[in-house]
Amino acid sequence: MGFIDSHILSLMTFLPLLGGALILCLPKGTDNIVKIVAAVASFLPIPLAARLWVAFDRTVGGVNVANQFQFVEHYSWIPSINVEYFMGADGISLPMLLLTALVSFLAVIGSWGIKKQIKGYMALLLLLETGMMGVFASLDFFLFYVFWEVMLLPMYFLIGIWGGPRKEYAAIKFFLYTLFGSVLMLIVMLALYFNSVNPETGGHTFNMLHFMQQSAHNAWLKDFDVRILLFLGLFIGFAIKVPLFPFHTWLPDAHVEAPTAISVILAGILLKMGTYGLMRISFPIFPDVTVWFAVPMAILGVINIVYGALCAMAQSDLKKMVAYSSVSHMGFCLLGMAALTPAGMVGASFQMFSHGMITSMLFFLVGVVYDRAHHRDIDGFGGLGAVVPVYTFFVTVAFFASLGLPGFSGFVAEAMVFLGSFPVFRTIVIFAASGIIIVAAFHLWALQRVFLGPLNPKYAQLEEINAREIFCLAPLALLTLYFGVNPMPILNLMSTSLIKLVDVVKMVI
Amino acid sequence: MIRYAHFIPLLPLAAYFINIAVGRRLPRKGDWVSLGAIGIGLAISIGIFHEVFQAYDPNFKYHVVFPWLDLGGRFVLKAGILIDNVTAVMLVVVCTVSFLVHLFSVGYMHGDPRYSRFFAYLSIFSFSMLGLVLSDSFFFIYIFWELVGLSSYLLIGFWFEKKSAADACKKAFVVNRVGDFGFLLGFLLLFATTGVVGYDEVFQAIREGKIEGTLLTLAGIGIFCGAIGKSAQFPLHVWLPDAMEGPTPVSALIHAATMVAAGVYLVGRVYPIFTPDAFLVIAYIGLITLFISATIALAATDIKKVLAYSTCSQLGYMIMGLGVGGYTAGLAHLTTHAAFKACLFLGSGSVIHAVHTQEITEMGGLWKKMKITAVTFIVATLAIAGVPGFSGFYSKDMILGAALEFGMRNPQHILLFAGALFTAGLTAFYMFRLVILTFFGKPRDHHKYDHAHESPANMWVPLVILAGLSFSFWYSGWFGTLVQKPASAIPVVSAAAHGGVPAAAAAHPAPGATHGAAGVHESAPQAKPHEPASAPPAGEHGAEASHDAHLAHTAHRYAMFSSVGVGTLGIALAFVVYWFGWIDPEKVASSCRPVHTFLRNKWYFDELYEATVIGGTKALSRAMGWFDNNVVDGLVNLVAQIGVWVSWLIGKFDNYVVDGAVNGVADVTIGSGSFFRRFQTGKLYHYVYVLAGGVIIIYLVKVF
Amino acid sequence: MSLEKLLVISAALFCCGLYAILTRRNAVAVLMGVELVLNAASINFVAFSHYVSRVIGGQIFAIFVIVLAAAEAAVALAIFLRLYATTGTVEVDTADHLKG
Amino acid sequence: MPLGNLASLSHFLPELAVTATILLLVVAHVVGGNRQSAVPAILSLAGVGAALLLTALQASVPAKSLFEGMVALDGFAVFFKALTALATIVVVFLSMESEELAGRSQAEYYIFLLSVLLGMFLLSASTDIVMLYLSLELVSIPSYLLAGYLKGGGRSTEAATKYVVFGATASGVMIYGFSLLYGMTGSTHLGEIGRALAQGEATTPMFLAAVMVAVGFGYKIAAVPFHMWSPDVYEGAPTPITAFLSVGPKAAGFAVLVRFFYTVFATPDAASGAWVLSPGVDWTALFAVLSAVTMSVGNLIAVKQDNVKRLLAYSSIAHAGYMLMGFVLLSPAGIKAILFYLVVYLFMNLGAFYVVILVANRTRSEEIADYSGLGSRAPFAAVSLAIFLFALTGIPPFSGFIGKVYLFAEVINKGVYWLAVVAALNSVVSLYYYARIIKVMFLEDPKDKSEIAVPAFPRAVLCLLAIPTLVLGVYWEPVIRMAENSVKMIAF
Repeated sequence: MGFIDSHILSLMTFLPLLGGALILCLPKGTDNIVKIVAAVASFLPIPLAARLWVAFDRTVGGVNVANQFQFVEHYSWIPSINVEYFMGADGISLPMLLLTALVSFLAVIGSWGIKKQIKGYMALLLLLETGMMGVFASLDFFLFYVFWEVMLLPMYFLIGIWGGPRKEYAAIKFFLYTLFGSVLMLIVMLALYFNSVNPETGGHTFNMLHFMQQSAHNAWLKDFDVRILLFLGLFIGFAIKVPLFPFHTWLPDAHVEAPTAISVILAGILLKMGTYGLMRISFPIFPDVTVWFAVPMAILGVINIVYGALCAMAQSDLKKMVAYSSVSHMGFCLLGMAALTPAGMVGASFQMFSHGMITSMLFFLVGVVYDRAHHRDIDGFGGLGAVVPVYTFFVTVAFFASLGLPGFSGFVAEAMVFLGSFPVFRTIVIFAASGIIIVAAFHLWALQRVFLGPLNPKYAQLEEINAREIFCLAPLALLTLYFGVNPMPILNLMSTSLIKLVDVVKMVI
Repeated sequence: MIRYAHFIPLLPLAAYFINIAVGRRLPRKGDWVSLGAIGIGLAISIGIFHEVFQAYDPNFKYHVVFPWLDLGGRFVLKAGILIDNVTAVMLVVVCTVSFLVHLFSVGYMHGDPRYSRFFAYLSIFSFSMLGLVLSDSFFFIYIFWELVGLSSYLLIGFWFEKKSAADACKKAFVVNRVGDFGFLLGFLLLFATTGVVGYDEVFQAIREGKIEGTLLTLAGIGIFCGAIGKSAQFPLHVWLPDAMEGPTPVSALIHAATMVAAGVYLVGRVYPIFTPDAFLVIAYIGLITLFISATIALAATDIKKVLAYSTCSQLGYMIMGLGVGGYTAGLAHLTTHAAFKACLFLGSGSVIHAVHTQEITEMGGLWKKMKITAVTFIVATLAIAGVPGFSGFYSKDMILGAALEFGMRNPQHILLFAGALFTAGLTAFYMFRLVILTFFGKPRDHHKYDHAHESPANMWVPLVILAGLSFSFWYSGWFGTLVQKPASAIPVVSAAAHGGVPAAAAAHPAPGATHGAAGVHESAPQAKPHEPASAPPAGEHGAEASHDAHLAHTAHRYAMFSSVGVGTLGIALAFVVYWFGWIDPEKVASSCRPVHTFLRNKWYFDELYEATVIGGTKALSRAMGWFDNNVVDGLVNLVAQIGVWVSWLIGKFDNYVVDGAVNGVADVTIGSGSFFRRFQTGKLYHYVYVLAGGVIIIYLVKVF
Repeated sequence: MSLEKLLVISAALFCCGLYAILTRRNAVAVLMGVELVLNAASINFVAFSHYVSRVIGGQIFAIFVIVLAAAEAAVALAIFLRLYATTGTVEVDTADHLKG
Repeated sequence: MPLGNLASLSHFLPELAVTATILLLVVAHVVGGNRQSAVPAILSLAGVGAALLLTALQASVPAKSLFEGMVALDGFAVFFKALTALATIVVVFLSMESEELAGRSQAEYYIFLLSVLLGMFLLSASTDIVMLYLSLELVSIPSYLLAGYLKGGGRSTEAATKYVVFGATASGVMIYGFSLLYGMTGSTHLGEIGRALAQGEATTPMFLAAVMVAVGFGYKIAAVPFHMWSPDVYEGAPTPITAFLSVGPKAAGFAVLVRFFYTVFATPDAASGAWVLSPGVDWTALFAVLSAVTMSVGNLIAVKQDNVKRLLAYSSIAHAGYMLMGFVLLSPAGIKAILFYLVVYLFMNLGAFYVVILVANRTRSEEIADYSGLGSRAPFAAVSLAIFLFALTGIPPFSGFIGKVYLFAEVINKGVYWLAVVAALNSVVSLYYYARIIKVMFLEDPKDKSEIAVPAFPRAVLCLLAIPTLVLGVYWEPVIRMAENSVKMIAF
């Protein structure tokens, strides 16, 4: 175990890449081998994730203290500018790593049916997984940024080549939006680099943890107005990923056009990177600005919740509805974070995790019906419940999980967000709470139009969900249910770090 | 026995999973699993009740707590089981009704393609309902609250092929969510101020004055909103009648006996947190509901709809009872009502099973065909009509008494009593109308009549049992002793002072509120000593304790007589109209056509909501959708527009019509691109011009 | 002859050259304009080397300029011939196929 | 103390090697006439390779001034010699593949090519305006011919015409500027001019001179507003030459720009290792604005292009704009960034052009539309082109990103945030048109499905260009160190 334990994060990150490279080397016409290699390469991180789960010490916080990070790998990369290969996990990143491992694997299985250029598809998918893992694992800002950007390319091609009718538009829109965000991030990163020093060596550094030592900042960086600007620069970069109103307009297009498995990854993991970035980078580096900016963040969060739900209700395309529901759900994360209370922060993180699973289910399910009916028009179905009971069962589970029914993880997360944030901003949260009505309304409305009521004869012979698809859905459903009934296993994982984060931020006032 | 309380909900849960997973493959499609689960539950709860009864202690309490969610001590949520007398009674009620309904369904749902699914749903319902009853904190009651909503959704929509059923289940869930919204806010408000979620801790915190005044009133009303939703009180009562689309046993179980009573139970559970103003709101909501729905029931012709509205109305009674301080009365009515209303529904179910219609206009004379059903039905009707000797009389009379007492203390609220009394008459009238039209007179549809037949034993046995439970002697005596009003948690200082605040919550004249406060608090024991110090009005009452007892006594006596009188009146009228036919209902109807149609259309509530709330939301969402596609997505787009405009100013820029955000930016980019490339004419001397121009410009910029 | 006069002359030459380049359409004429500009520069060099620095560098520079001007002219004329061969004219503004 | 002429020769070996090769080629030309053969190409490869080696040997030699202070031998010069030699080698490979050039006299072509190389060697090293002018013309005049080298190509000739006239004008203006400088300082040697200017305070003629000189250099590096020639020339010229012009002379132009302005209009500040402006002539602000304008104009116009060559022409203008950012900062780090960027730029830009050549050989077209479905028609070429384009955009993990990072970093370090933001936004814009090509290649279905075979040799060359583009994006320490050491330049 020695080697594995000491390089577990790197292995999780680069094994998929290896698989991708291997796939590219395979000769033409070996599609099945390609699939198997992809499946293996994306499965390998899961046992490693399990290993993380077991070995992770839940009692230490991490956040801004280097020696509290676990599974650390710390090497010099580019000494001349002190870029380091610095990976490590704490309670903020670990759940995300687990989620990434799981969802990516399911995504690979979910793309089994891809016909067109499966080779390139799988290779890109695995590259994408590498990027995502890297983002969650890296503690060096430069490294983080590289992984952050590396994700863009495969995503662009995966949407652009294997996507729906308006794929090109959606792909470039996604690409431009995100790049716009990241160049701002780049500038902020460099500004931080030149205006803070590594306490030990006294040289400039890209090490996030050093950025978090306020003492390491120079006079210019201590100026509050400057800090606000830098914070906003980062915030926009992350807000685009979340996506936060009004930067969310890439999301409906990207989600709708992307192939099923990619929408799953988009909604299941990529969106989390925005909020993760805020937790990992913005908050600890600019605690004072975070406090200053808390109320606007909460308001944005609420706008997301209500506005996203209303938009979802207006959609006639099932996938678009689900996409907007993600907008709504991510609002909870922001609201919870902005509250800066233990319950809120942990709730937000837990919401990231559970939404990752729930929304993945939803997109899988949409994909299932799309594969069979070749359209997603909510009003184009009707009474499917009688034809495909099992499928209906899964959809019902997913929908109720998504509308925050107790017993599913989504409820626990949202409840924690409410409990955590209401004491802080009451009026704002009242609006947020009104979201639960709208969310319920559009979910059930869709459910009714698609599955209930008289059967639409066109789909009398609709084919029932098959074993592979169930294989993708069952684990998610079970986990959602399990963590809904007993959230502690996950919460234990994150609470120490997130509470520490809250304290770190709160300390400045 | 009480140690095994947690099995009561858990067994049905297990049954649910079993039936969902493998129900179809089990012998008898697994109905026995659910039946067994709830049966054992019933046994345990009877055992518990027995223990409680042995103890015979008004303050009996059994409370076990175990941690559920703990963030390093910074944020803790505990789960727990709380059993006191009310809980024990509720357990028995729920389990009994639930068990009987299971039994009934075996016959009623026989041969349904989703038979085992149905029992699974029944089990999940039982689980959530029992969990709701047992839970010890606002948080967990909210959880089960939602789950009950879910199971009701599933059961109403059980025959989802029917569009009406599909609509109904959605409506039920969403309308309930509206109520839950209030519940959530109230609960959040309490949590935000007190920082705890357990009932007792919250009460304690309120005693310590952590939250008081308007805030507390609002919190109370918020919590009560939950009850409004679940218990189908005005203005959220609209879902209940539609919920009758579900199978009849479901209506009996959920929408008559148990779930709808959850609201009442909730109010009773958190009774100590309500401020006088909150109580006023509760009372009047109850009054409005019981009156409106009774009037609607007058004109309804669908047997289940009539029962549904009568349910609303009875729930109104309970709520009002609680609102006017008749804690015991309200819960008593909840208990008795569970029995006889379940009996009525199952009876109607048996009738429908026999004649395959729900329109009473197509029935009649069924007496001869199905005696057992008829008898049990009539017994239950007598109970609901409040005929002495029957359970309904016992409980309803208590409510009226409480109302009258309240009214006598605060004359300007006498309306509460009057309305309730009048409605008691209405109740008697429409219930007997129902009985007569269904079972007596000549059959109006011979074809259906001929096919009618008595239901099998496993259907009429429950009827008999429930009918048996509709006699008052089961309840009188112990109930009043065991179920006693808990002490209000509100420090009376704040309460009275608050009572004095003008224009308090219920929008009633201030003195009214004051007296209301006094009236309610008069019987709160621990309040007395403070009162003289606190507020004069309260003080007066406090001084005349003996007078109070006397007052209460007289109030109840009057209430009893009047209610019996009114009840008889109603019954008599029903006979006059429908039995002897001395008055032709048609004539009456046509003579006051507008009223009739108004009632037939249920006061146009659905239309109203459709027009306002639902339509509004849909419109809003559509607006938002549009806004998102055009405005937000076009925000950058807007920037683009400006960019286009500016660049047009600069260099005769072709005016683009930009669409889409990034396209917008792109258009400006491309546009400015094609603007700049204008210079790239291909003409050499132009190039040199640019060169020279560049030099000169730079130079001039420098010089000046 | 003073430095100022020479500078004025060279400036005038420079402007004439530039004017020719800007206005003339005939490639050869344009080329002559260029030559004028170069000669203006040469005059400067010689003048400066005479009046300002006593070093000879400036005059050598002038010679280099002349030489290179010649070379440039040769190449340019060759290209103009090609232009003439392909388009049948040496009007520079007819050669505007490459643009945008 | 500068070495005498004979003593200098021993430090002049690379140039001599190139010269020798040129002469050999002349002989070959005389012997072989217009016969088609690979001999001239191989010969010039050998010559340039030798020159490259000899340059490499000079890396360790302490800096000295040669030929009575005409030419400098310092890290800066060596770096650029190596760079330009490398570029030339690649371009020779390009030329060997290009079918445009087939049928023209090979030897002649390579003679011109290598003369340009010789010119670039001298240009990046010259420390005297006479030498500077001479080498500048040595770079320019053969490139006029090369631009017009296509047989019977009207476009090619037109390109040459525009190039020669514009170039001649620009150099004329520059010379006039030189003459003014000479008049003000009485010396032709950069170092002395610099010292003289540093003492005396600013005068308007002095600034005028600066601007006029800037014209000459600006034209070489194709900076707005002196860029007008480049799109047309790039489009008209044979593709290998376009590639060459977009890298080699541009690099040399930057070399001379830096050396000239940093020695003449600024003086090294021993304390900080940076430079300080000479009084009065605040050319940094001027060039900062030029840089912003250049990158913006280049990118914006590139968005509109449908011809890949022309698109790349504009993109190379934009990249000149990026590199100018490093030029205005007067700090070693800034120059370091430029040098590093030039290295990565060499690989990615030449790589892009190489694919263009390969495609054009088969499709006879440079229209973006004709690249549709290239992803399936010639996967290897398409993927490598994608790599080059993403690198040009500046997206990790490709080398272009690192280059940009260094430029941005120094700009931000010096606190010129507005420039950083402009550049950042520009790289977003640039993504738009680079991605357009990629979109056409991968996202659109081909018009004709026929395979475009890429033979082994081009594959190898492509790899040689693509691998550095990838590797330098992940590990660039050695190169950056090299650039760091090459910053110091002497001006006797």
